[in-house]
Amino acid sequence: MHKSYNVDSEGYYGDFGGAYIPEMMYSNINELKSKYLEISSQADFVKEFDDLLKKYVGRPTPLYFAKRLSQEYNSKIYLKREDLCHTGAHKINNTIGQILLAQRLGKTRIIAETGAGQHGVATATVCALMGIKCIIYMGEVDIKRQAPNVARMKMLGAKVKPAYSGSKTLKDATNEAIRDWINNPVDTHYIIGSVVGPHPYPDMVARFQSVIGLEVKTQLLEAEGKENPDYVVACVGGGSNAAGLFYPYLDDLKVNIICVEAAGMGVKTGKSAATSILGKEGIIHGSKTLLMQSQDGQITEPYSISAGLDYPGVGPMHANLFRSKRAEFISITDKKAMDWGLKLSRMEGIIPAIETSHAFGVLDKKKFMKKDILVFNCSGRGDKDLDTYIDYFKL
Amino acid sequence: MHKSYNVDSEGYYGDFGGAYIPEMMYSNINELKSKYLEISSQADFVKEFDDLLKKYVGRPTPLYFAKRLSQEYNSKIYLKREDLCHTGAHKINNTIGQILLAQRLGKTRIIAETGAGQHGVATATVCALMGIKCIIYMGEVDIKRQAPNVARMKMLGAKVKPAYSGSKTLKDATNEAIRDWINNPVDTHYIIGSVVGPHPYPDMVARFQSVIGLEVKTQLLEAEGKENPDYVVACVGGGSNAAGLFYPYLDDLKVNIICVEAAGMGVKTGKSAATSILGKEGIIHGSKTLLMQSQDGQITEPYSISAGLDYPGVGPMHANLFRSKRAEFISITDKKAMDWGLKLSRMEGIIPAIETSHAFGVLDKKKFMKKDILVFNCSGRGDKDLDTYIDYFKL
Amino acid sequence: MNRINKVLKEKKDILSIYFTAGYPSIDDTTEIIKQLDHSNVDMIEIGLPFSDPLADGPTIQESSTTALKNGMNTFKLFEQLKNIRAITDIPIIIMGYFNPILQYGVDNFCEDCKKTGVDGLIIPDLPIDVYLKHYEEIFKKQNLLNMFLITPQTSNDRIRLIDKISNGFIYMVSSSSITGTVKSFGEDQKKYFKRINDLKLKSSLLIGFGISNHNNFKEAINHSQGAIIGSAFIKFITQNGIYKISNFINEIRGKII
Amino acid sequence: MNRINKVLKEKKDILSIYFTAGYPSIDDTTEIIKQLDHSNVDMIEIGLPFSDPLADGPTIQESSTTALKNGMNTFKLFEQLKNIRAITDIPIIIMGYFNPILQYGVDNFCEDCKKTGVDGLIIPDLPIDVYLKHYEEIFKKQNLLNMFLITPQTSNDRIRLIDKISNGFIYMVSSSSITGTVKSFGEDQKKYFKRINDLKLKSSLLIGFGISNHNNFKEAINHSQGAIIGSAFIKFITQNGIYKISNFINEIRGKII
Ligand SMILES: Cc1ncc(COP(=O)(O)O)c(C=O)c1O
Ligand SMILES: Cc1ncc(COP(=O)(O)O)c(C=O)c1O
Repeated sequence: MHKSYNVDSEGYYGDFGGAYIPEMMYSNINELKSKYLEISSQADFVKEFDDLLKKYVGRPTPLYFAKRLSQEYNSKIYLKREDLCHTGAHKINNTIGQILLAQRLGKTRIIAETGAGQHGVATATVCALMGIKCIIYMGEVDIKRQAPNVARMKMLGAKVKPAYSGSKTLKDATNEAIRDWINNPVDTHYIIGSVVGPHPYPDMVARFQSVIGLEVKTQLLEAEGKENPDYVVACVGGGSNAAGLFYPYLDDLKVNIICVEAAGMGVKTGKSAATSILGKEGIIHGSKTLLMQSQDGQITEPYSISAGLDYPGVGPMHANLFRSKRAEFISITDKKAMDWGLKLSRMEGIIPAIETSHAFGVLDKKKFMKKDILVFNCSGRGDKDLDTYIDYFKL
Repeated sequence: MHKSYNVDSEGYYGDFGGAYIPEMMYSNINELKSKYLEISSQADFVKEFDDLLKKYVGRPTPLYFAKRLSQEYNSKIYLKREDLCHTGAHKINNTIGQILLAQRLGKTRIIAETGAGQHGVATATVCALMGIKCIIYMGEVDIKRQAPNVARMKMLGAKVKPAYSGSKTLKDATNEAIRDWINNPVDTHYIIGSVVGPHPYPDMVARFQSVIGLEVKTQLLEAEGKENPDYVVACVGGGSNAAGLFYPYLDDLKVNIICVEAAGMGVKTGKSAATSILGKEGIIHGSKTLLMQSQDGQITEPYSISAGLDYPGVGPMHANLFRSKRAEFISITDKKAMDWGLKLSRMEGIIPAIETSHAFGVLDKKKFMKKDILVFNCSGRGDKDLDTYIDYFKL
Repeated sequence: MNRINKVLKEKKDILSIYFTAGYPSIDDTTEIIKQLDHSNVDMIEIGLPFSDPLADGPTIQESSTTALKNGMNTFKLFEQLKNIRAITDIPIIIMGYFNPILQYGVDNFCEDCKKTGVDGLIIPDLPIDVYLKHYEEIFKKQNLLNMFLITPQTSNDRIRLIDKISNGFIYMVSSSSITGTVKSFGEDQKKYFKRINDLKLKSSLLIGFGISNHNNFKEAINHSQGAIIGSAFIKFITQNGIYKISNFINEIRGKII
Repeated sequence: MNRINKVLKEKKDILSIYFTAGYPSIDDTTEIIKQLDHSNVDMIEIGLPFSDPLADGPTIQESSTTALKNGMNTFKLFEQLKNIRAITDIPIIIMGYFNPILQYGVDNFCEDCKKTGVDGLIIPDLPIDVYLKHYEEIFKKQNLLNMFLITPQTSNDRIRLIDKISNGFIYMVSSSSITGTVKSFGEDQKKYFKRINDLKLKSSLLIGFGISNHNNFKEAINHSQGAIIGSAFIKFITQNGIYKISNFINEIRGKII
């Protein structure tokens, strides 16, 4: 039997993963590592998690057959509608899971980083729901370009703290969140928003997000008489929406996996976030993975028009999917992504998040067959990106 | 047997309703009247409608037990989560129905009025989905205060035309839409966004929205072992979200109905939209109903901080619910509504539309018993209102 | 015999002028009627201004808004018309939306029409069935004619019904446009006019909507017994005031002056 | 014997100073070491700047950013240290995050440490298990000591494990704060120091994080064999330049000048 593409008992995906953390984080990470599986499999946890996903988040999200898109591209295109989740993106699946965990660990204060603001909103939301204090770190640049989400976090009672260092985006917000955790090692849980960070975060987040792929299985069976599509496609920032969709298909080699990265202005322009092409093995935020870095090992400032993909690394699962060639990686420029944002709006009446828009670029880069079933993860809605779209297209 | 609170065969609810339209609209209204029931009960229509509601809109929307709110107000409070519908409000239930009808009537051009912009977005959305041309009329004041929704309509390819007359809000947008229809009587269908306008609109829209109440029945049975709550509560602009929730309970007198209107600055300030208190019987937009008017019969300019409730009339169903005392009408000021917007955000992690916020004001105005089951229609999400909230609370 | 019926019986090439009561100034109503009388128009339609005139184009909308701002209302209109029959014998029709009439009380309203010498009503948003059921009798009692509209979309069956219940003229809406201006009638409209004429109705037909100059007035009277001018007249008095009305009327009639 | 072990064996009240290589100016490294030597500090920690120093407070972060902008990198650091042992005998420790070291190659890095006379390493994000599994042998081969951190949250069991594998000192993080300043040690910290001392470890303990003046230096050496000062030192050279370092050191030591 071939090796699994899922995490091993040491917290690694092939060469990638692990927990490269300073001692100041050890007690928290160790506590999580030793308890996350046990807690999240307890009956009361499972019940509360499932219940909230159903009654609060609005799951299952539909698997929608995109008729006009399918016609134009002459294959069967399905959209997994994570944009319909409460708060507008897949991020909340994870925050629901982590807040329940945090409660069971006795934590009374929550911190998180956010790029697009979706994870920040999702975290602020579950904190409001549970009546727990919440601090969100967000890069100064992202605070500007995702203003609606900043407003939402404030409405929800969270404190939004700007990160002024580096590129002032997701990476830097993550640094600040880690520093906060180091400074508050007892009462605080850090809700990481993607399948990044030290073990057990990538696995924990992937498990909470796996509901996406598991639902697709059931829904596709109903729609097409079989559980497995030919392709699963998702954009990859840190990689959590992708991991959620891919999860049940990881070791089923007949299902082709496509990861879509942000090429920014173009992979060779120096203004890009296409980690698989531009990255090398290294350590970022406590995890061994692929990341964009100088020869020296300094982390490079990434660039993408979309705040949620503007990250110089990918999760270790994805690094391994890339190195092992289990997944195909495609990168899509700002321009192509923006065009797809408009196209999906006009063809299917769905305004996607700019992150999500990237995924559809695959349709122009690859030829599919008429009988091919493609499932795209429609990871989030574009309400947060309206200003960017409107400015860009001068609408 | 008492008289039904639903529409009669002539298009009336008690004294209210009918079709007070100029001859220029006769052929369209007559076509609709003679065909809407037949078409919307055909198997292929029902199948496509149900399918789109499920796979595109994301229905059924959850019935969520609001734990913290229930604790604070010492009764059982459920929220019907229409805010989770695709596009963010209940409005899309109706536009899905009407676009399918329009297609079957061979129409190739769609017009609509909008106040909060939710109906405009919902209309633009179904038009994009079906590839049909779309023009939305919106008051100049509303274009300003609901900017995100204007942006969304543009993204979706709709043309947004400002209405400059009168109070430059929903009423005036409706006038413009009617004029457009009069000017384009052959190829155009007018998708009215609430249970207002000439018969058959109020009944047609109520039927398309009735999915809300029908789902509640099933969901409440699952949650509480019975189909009927003690109270159903909804905000009333034109009255469509309310009609949708109340529909299956109209003639079940054990279920108490509460309609919440916008008091604006206060019912006696001259800056209000509380039609049940300030209105008299008359004709507005082709329907006999209660409306705010001068002694002369000139329609009064209403006022509410919420664009979706800023309408001088109510639908004829609601006029009858009021006159017959079947429903209790409560009016809530701007201030109370805004406070509830913040409160619901902070207590349940749900940022409601300002329209929706009004409904919760009932909790401060009326005492409920511990065993009382209340279902609030959470008609829409507050993303469109973030600027208003943020400015108001100086967040 | 009602003045309207008398005119319809006696005249061809009828010119009916619409204006909004209370516009440009609140007390212009009688003066405008005087001028119209001197200009020999055949009928007068007085618009009772309404806040939400949804079947009207922008010109009439704006005149209504101004009139309301000027303080115009139903009570005032009847006051202004109190002695109108001392001034003119031209048939007078009030055109108004139903809500203000309803609030005045339909009974009262018809009574005051009778008292002041108003001959007929055009209430675009009063549907035929409601009229027949609730108001026909009241109208008849006060010897008020009710004029119905037909449009290119109105079916022959419906037109025959309207013809049957009509006791004045039928207001033939020229096209589906309420924008206020039409350059010239097109093929579609001519077909529509022919279709209606072929029905050989008992009622007279007047064409309204979009008529603005001598040319299309001539076209209109080719297909009917007369025409109604509204927006173009209001534009004229907006620009030229109310004392040069005869110029406008002469131009429409094609009289060189 | 490794210089670090020698100092630990011979001295009490150890003062170890941290600075960021390449800050304030790229070529300040040797001069700063010279000054520290003249000021009789007991150990020197050179920070290899990193773009994302997530276990550091704002002062060190900023110095790292400046150093990187100045062009600092690993290769350059070893160049600057090439002749350092002609200048000073004080133990030198490189403190750096793991990624730059990994990219340089851990083997190469350790070899260059040995060549230049570096005595030990502090790599905050190199976990113990990875170190033991992959790198301990390499470190030992080059006679490099690896210093581990403990914090108030570190359990006694884990401290005993760290003590066992340590071959230099244990870096006792004074509190859970990396903000760079602590006024004075509180009850919690004193309890923590006592708990650690009661474990009777074989390794020496130096206290770091937040020590900034004579008072808390004195407190620190009451509970340990010495203290490490970083942020306060960097603030000092930011304000006073690198030629008055002895003033800073004297003040910390409490020498009246
Ligand atoms: C809508 C949406 N999609 C995708 C992403 C990228 O994150 P991930 O790769 O973890 O799914 C984000 C991040 O904020 C997002 O908001
Ligand atoms: C969220 C929301 N709720 C309520 C309303 C009021 O309309 P109705 O009374 O028809 O439900 C609107 C109107 O735009 C709305 O957007």
